[in-house]
Amino acid sequence: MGKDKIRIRKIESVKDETPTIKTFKVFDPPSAKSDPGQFLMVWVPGSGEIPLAVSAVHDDYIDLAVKRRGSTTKYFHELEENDKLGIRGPYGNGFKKPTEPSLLVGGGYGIAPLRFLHQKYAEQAQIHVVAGASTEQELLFLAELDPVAVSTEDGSRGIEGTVLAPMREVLSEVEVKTVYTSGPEKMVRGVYDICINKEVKLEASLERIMKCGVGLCGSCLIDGFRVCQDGPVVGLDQLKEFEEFGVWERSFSGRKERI
Amino acid sequence: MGKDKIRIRKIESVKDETPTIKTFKVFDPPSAKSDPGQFLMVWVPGSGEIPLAVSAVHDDYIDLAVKRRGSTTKYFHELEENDKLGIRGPYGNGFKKPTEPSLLVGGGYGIAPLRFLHQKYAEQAQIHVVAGASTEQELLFLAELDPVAVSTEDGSRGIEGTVLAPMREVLSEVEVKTVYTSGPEKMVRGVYDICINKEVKLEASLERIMKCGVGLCGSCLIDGFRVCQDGPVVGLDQLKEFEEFGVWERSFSGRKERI
Amino acid sequence: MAEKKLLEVELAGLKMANPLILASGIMGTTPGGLNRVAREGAGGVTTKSLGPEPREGHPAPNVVKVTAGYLNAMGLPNPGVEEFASELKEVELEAAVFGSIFAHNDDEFRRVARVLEPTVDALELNLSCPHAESLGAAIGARPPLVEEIVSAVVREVNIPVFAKLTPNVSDITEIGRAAELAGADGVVAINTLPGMSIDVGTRRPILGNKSGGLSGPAIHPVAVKSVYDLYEALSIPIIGAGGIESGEDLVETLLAGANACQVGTAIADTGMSVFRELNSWLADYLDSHQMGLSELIGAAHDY
Amino acid sequence: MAEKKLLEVELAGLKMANPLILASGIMGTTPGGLNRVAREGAGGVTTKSLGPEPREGHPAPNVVKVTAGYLNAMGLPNPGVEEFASELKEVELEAAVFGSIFAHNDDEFRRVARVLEPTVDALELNLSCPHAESLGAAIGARPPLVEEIVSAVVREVNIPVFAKLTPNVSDITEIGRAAELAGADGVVAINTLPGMSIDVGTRRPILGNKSGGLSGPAIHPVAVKSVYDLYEALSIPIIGAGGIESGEDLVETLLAGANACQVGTAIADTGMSVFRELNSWLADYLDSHQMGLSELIGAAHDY
Ligand SMILES: Cc1cc2nc3c(=O)[nH]c(=O)nc-3n(C[C@H](O)[C@H](O)[C@H](O)COP(=O)(O)OP(=O)(O)OC[C@H]3O[C@@H](n4cnc5c(N)ncnc54)[C@H](O)[C@@H]3O)c2cc1C
Ligand SMILES: Cc1cc2nc3c(=O)[nH]c(=O)nc-3n(C[C@H](O)[C@H](O)[C@H](O)COP(=O)(O)OP(=O)(O)OC[C@H]3O[C@@H](n4cnc5c(N)ncnc54)[C@H](O)[C@@H]3O)c2cc1C
Ligand SMILES: Cc1cc2nc3c(=O)[nH]c(=O)nc-3n(C[C@H](O)[C@H](O)[C@H](O)COP(=O)(O)O)c2cc1C
Ligand SMILES: Cc1cc2nc3c(=O)[nH]c(=O)nc-3n(C[C@H](O)[C@H](O)[C@H](O)COP(=O)(O)O)c2cc1C
Ligand code: FES
Ligand code: FES
Repeated sequence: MGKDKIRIRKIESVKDETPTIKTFKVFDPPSAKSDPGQFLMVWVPGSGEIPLAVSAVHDDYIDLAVKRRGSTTKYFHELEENDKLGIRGPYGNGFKKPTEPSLLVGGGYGIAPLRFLHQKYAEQAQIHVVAGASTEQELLFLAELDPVAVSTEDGSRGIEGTVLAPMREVLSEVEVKTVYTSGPEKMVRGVYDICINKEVKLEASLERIMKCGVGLCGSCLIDGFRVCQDGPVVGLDQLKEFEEFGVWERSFSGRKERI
Repeated sequence: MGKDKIRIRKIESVKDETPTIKTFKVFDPPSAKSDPGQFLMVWVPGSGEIPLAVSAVHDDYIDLAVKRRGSTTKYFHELEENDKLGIRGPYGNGFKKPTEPSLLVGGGYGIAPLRFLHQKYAEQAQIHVVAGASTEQELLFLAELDPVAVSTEDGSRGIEGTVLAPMREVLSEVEVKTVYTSGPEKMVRGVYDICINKEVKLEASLERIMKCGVGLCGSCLIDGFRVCQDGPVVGLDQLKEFEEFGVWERSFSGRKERI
Repeated sequence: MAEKKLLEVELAGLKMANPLILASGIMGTTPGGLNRVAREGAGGVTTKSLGPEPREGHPAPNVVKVTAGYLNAMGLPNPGVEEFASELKEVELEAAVFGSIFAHNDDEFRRVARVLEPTVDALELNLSCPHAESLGAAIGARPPLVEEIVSAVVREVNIPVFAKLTPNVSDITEIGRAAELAGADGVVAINTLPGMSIDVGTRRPILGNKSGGLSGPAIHPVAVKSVYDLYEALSIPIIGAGGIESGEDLVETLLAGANACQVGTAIADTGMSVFRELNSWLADYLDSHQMGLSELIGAAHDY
Repeated sequence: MAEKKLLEVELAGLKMANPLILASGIMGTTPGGLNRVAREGAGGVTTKSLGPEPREGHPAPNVVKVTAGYLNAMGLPNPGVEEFASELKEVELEAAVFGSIFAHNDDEFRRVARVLEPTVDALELNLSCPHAESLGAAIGARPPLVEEIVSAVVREVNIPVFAKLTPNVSDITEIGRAAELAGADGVVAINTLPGMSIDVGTRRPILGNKSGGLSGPAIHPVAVKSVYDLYEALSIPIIGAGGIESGEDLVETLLAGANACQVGTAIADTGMSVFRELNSWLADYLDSHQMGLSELIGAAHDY
C-alpha cells in the first residue's frame, strides 16, 4: 500500500542529455531500491502523470531520463532544480537478473531502463550493448554503456537504419544467452523475431498508455495482459501468446490502433 | 486496530458459580494474553454488548464470570455450550504487577479480575484476599482464593457487613504494601479512604457504563477521565483528583446520579 | 465440481457459474481484458461504461490512493459503443457479459443499448453521469429521470436491464423504486462516493479532474447498508458492489440481500486471484454452515 | 509562544487559540469531558448533541470497528438540555464551547437553543436527525426545512449559529446555501455517512440499531470534497470534519477551504494527544512554508 501514496520530491538537478532528452535527478529511496525495468508513475504538478523508468540510481537518488514528446513531457522539460514532482511506485516487475552473457538492445529513450540494468549488473555478468536512435545527437548514455554497435535512422553515426541489423551481427559474433530490450514496439517486435529465429532468450520491456499503474483501469492492456502489473517486462513465452503485440495498440479512449 | 474487530467465539462450557453468577469458558487467544484488570466488550448476539473482566485464563481460553442483573446478563445466562459470543478488546490498562505483599479486596462479581490477578501472580508475591458478598451463597471463588477473611451483608458467613471491617483488621495484622480492589463503587470508595488513612498504595478497578470501549462516546467519564481507556484501573493519585468518584455516576443518558 | 454447483446463481434469468461479477470500469475497456477476468474465475464481467461517441477521458492523474481505497477520475474513456461492440462480437466469453452504458438522456441510452444488445447478455445503466441541465447532480439522483431512462431502455431491448445506483442521494431506495417501477430487471449498488485528495506539498488537488469517485474498503459499510435497504424496498434482484475484498465482505453483502456481487478495487489490492479466492472462501463457508447460496441471500433480515 | 500566535483563528467573531475543535458526540456528554479535551489542547469543544428531553440512546452494540473507521449508532443519548446546561454553567472552559442541538422541528430547535445560549459561545445545529414525517430522509436533506430551522434559531439567539451538514445528499452545496441564506454564521461539514456491518458468523447486523454512521479515515476524501465544494458556493466560514487524523489530513482540509477543523474518531485511533500533535504539525508546516494560517485556507482553489 505504502508505495501507492504519492511522494512529493524536489528535483535535485537537471542535465541535458540530447536535444530532446533531459535527466532529472531526484531523491526517492523507494525507487532507488527498485529493480531495473520496474517503473514509476510521476506526477508533474500543473500538468499530467506519466510512467517513467529509472535510468540509474545513486544511493537514495534516481535518474529519470525524460524524452520531450507531448504536453506532459514538454512541461516536464521546463522544470528546474527545486521544482516538485510527485512519485508513486515502483510498479510492475523488473528484468531477470543477467547471469549469463547478455545483450542489451535499446532504441531511443527505451535505453533508460537498460542503462539501470547495466549499472547494476555489468560487473557481475558479461553484458554487451547495441543502441539506436533517430540521429547521432539522440544517442543516449554512450560513454557509460560503451555499445559494441550503434545505429541511427539517418546514418549520422554507426549503421544506418534500426538496431536490428547490428543486433543480428552481434548475435552471430559473440555468445549471448539472453537479450534485454526496450524501445518502440516495432523495434521490440523485430528483436523478438530475431530471438525466436536465433533461439536466444528475451526479456522485453513493453510500453502502453498507463493511467492508473495499479492494474485497475485497463488502459495498458495487451490482450488480457496488464502491462502495468503483469509487465512491463515479459519473456518469450508470454510474447508468443499475444495477438496484439507489435500489431495493435490502444489509444487514450481504448480504441484499437495499428502500431 | 486488530483487537477492535469483533471476534465470534463459541462457548466452550458453562458453570454455575452462585445462584446469580455463571462462568463461561471461551477460546480467545487475544484475551488470554491480556493483563488482569483489562476488560473485554462482549456482544451477546440477539441482546446487547457489555464490558466484562477476564476472571481466569487457561492456555488460550478465558473464564468470564457473569452476574445476572438486567436484560443482557439475563439473556447471557440462558446461553449454552456452543452458543456464540462476540468479543473485542482487551481494553484499558491492567493492575500493576504485585511484587510486594498485597491485599486483594473484592466485592460481589468485582472479585473476577482479582481472581485472574491472583491466578497469575500468587506464586510470585505474597497475596492476601478479603472477599465480600451479599450472602454466603454469593461468595465467589472461595476455594481458589482462600481468603483470610470474608464478609456477607446478611452475616450468613464471616463478618456481617461490608469488606471494610475485615480489610482494616487484616491491614493492622499483616504487612501490606498495596491494596487491589474491585467492586461496587461505594465499597471502592471505602477501600480508598482506608488506604489514605493507613498510607498503603491502591490499585482500584472502576466501573462505569461503557458503550464504546474505545474512548469516543464519553459514557464512561468520571470527571474528564475515560474509565474505558484511561482506566479501568486507577491509582491513589488519580483518585484523589476526581470530584465524582464515589459520589456521582452517569446514567445511560449521561445524567448525573448519586451513587 | 461440488464447489461449482454450490456457487451457481440465476439472476433475472441469467445463469452464472458463481455470484462474482467484474465491476464496470475495471479492465473492461477491451474484450481481451474481460476475457482474462472470465478465465480468472468471475461468473460475470461488466464492460467499461460505453457511450455513443469515443472519449479520451479526463487528464491524468486519473487515480489516487487514499486510506482504504482509491479515488478515480477516469472520465469515462471508451472507444464508443460501435467500435467496442464490433470488437466484442469476435470474442466468445466464458462468463455472463454485462454491457455498461452511460449517456445523457433517454434517447442516447436507447441508441447505445440497441448497438450493444447483440453482443452482451445483459445491460447495466450507469446513472451516475452528471445531468447536463444542472451540473453537479447526477441523473441517478432524480427518480423521474431514472424512470424515463430505464423504461426507454427496457422497451428497446430483449435482455435483462440493470440500473446501477449512486449512493450519493439521501435515500437510495427511492431511486431503486423508480428503477423497479420502470421495469428494471435488477439494480446494482453502489457506484463510487464523491471524494477529493489535495496534496499538501504543492497545495493542489491531485486528480486531473480535481475530484473523483471513492472505491474500495472505505465504502464497504455504505454498500452493505444500501443493499440492505434496497432488499427491504424492492422485489427485483440486487447486485452488490463496493469494497468487497475478503470472503467476509462478500458474505456480508449477500446476507444484506445481494444476489450477486461485483468486485473492482480488490483487483488492485489482491490481484487477479481475488475471484478464485473469494469463490473458494464462499464455498467453504456454505459447506461449513451447511447452507445453500440462496439461503444466504438476505438472511440478515431475519433478525 | 510563537506557535500560539501562529495558530490563532477567528471564526464568525469567535476567537480560538487554534483551529482544532472537538467534534460533537465525542466525550462531550459531560462538562468534565469537554474540560479534559480543552486541557489537551483543542481550541474549541462541541457538546454531544442535546435535545429537549433526556434520551438513553440505542441499544448496544453502539460502535463497530470497520476498515479505516467506526460505525456508531449511539442514538443521541443525552441528559436533556436543561440538565446539561445547568451542569455546564458550573464549569469555566479554556476553549470556545459549541453547543450542539438536535430536535425534530424549528420550534424544538429554538427552545433548546434558548436554554443552551447562556452557557456556550456558539451553537451547532445537527440537521441529520431523521424527519418524522418521512422516515429515512433527514431534515438536513431538505433545503426548505434547513432554512426554516436555521432562521428560527438565528432569530432566537445572539451567538453565532453553525449548521452541521450531512454528506448524505446529492449536492451538499444546495443545503449549505439554504443555511447561508437563512443567516447561518457558518457551516460544519461533514457528519457521518450511513453504513452497516453484518457479522457473518451469526448473520446479524451488529449494531443494536442495525445501521449507523461511518466516521474516520474512510470518509476523509468525502469530507475534503464537501468542504472544497462548499468553499466555492458559500461566503460564510466552514468548519471541516471527517477522518482528520494526521497533520496532512488537517492541512488538506484547510486547503480545501475550512477555517477550522473538528476532530472525532482520531481520539480512538491516536489518543487524547492528537490535539497537541496536530497543532504542532500545523505550526511546523506553516513555519517551513513561511505561511500564515489564513493564507492556507482555501489555497487549493488557486489551481
Ligand atoms: C513502462 C514505461 C516506461 C517508460 N519509461 C520512459 C522513460 O524512461 N523515459 C521517457 O522519456 N519515456 C518513458 N515512457 C514513455 C512516457 O511515459 C511517455 O513518453 C509520456 O507519457 C508522454 O507523455 P506526454 O504527455 O508528453 O505525451 P502525449 O502528448 O500525452 O502523448 C504522446 C505519446 O506518449 C505516449 N503516452 C502518453 N501518455 C502516456 C501514458 N500515460 N502512459 C504511457 N504512454 C503514454 C503515447 O504513446 C502517446 O501517443 C515510458 C512508458 C512506459 C509505459
Ligand atoms: C470494566 C468493567 C468490568 C466488568 N466486569 C464484570 C464481570 O467480570 N462480571 C460481571 O458480571 N459484570 C462485570 N461488569 C459489569 C457488567 O458490565 C454489567 O453488569 C452489565 O453491563 C449489566 O448489563 P445488563 O444488560 O444485564 O444490565 P442493565 O439492565 O442494562 O443495567 C444494570 C446495571 O448494570 C450496569 N451496566 C449496564 N450496562 C452497562 C455497560 N454497558 N457498561 C457498564 N455497566 C453497565 C449499570 O450500572 C446498570 O445500572 C463490568 C463492568 C465494567 C465497567
Ligand atoms: C478505476 C475505476 C473505474 C470505474 N469506472 C466505472 C465506469 O466506467 N462505470 C461504472 O458504472 N462504474 C465505474 N467504476 C465503479 C465500479 O464499477 C464500482 O461500482 C465501484 O468501484 C465500487 O466497487 P469496488 O469498491 O469493488 O471497486 C469504476 C471504478 C474504478 C475504481
Ligand atoms: C461516537 C460518535 C458519536 C457522534 N455523535 C454525534 C452527535 O451527537 N452529533 C453530531 O452532530 N455528530 C456526531 N458524531 C459525528 C462527529 O461529530 C463527526 O461529524 C464525524 O464523526 C466525522 O468526524 P471524525 O471522522 O473525525 O470522527 C458522532 C461521531 C461518533 C464517532
Ligand atoms: S495502467 Fe491501469 S490497468 Fe494498467
Ligand atoms: S465507553 Fe465510550 S468513551 Fe469509554
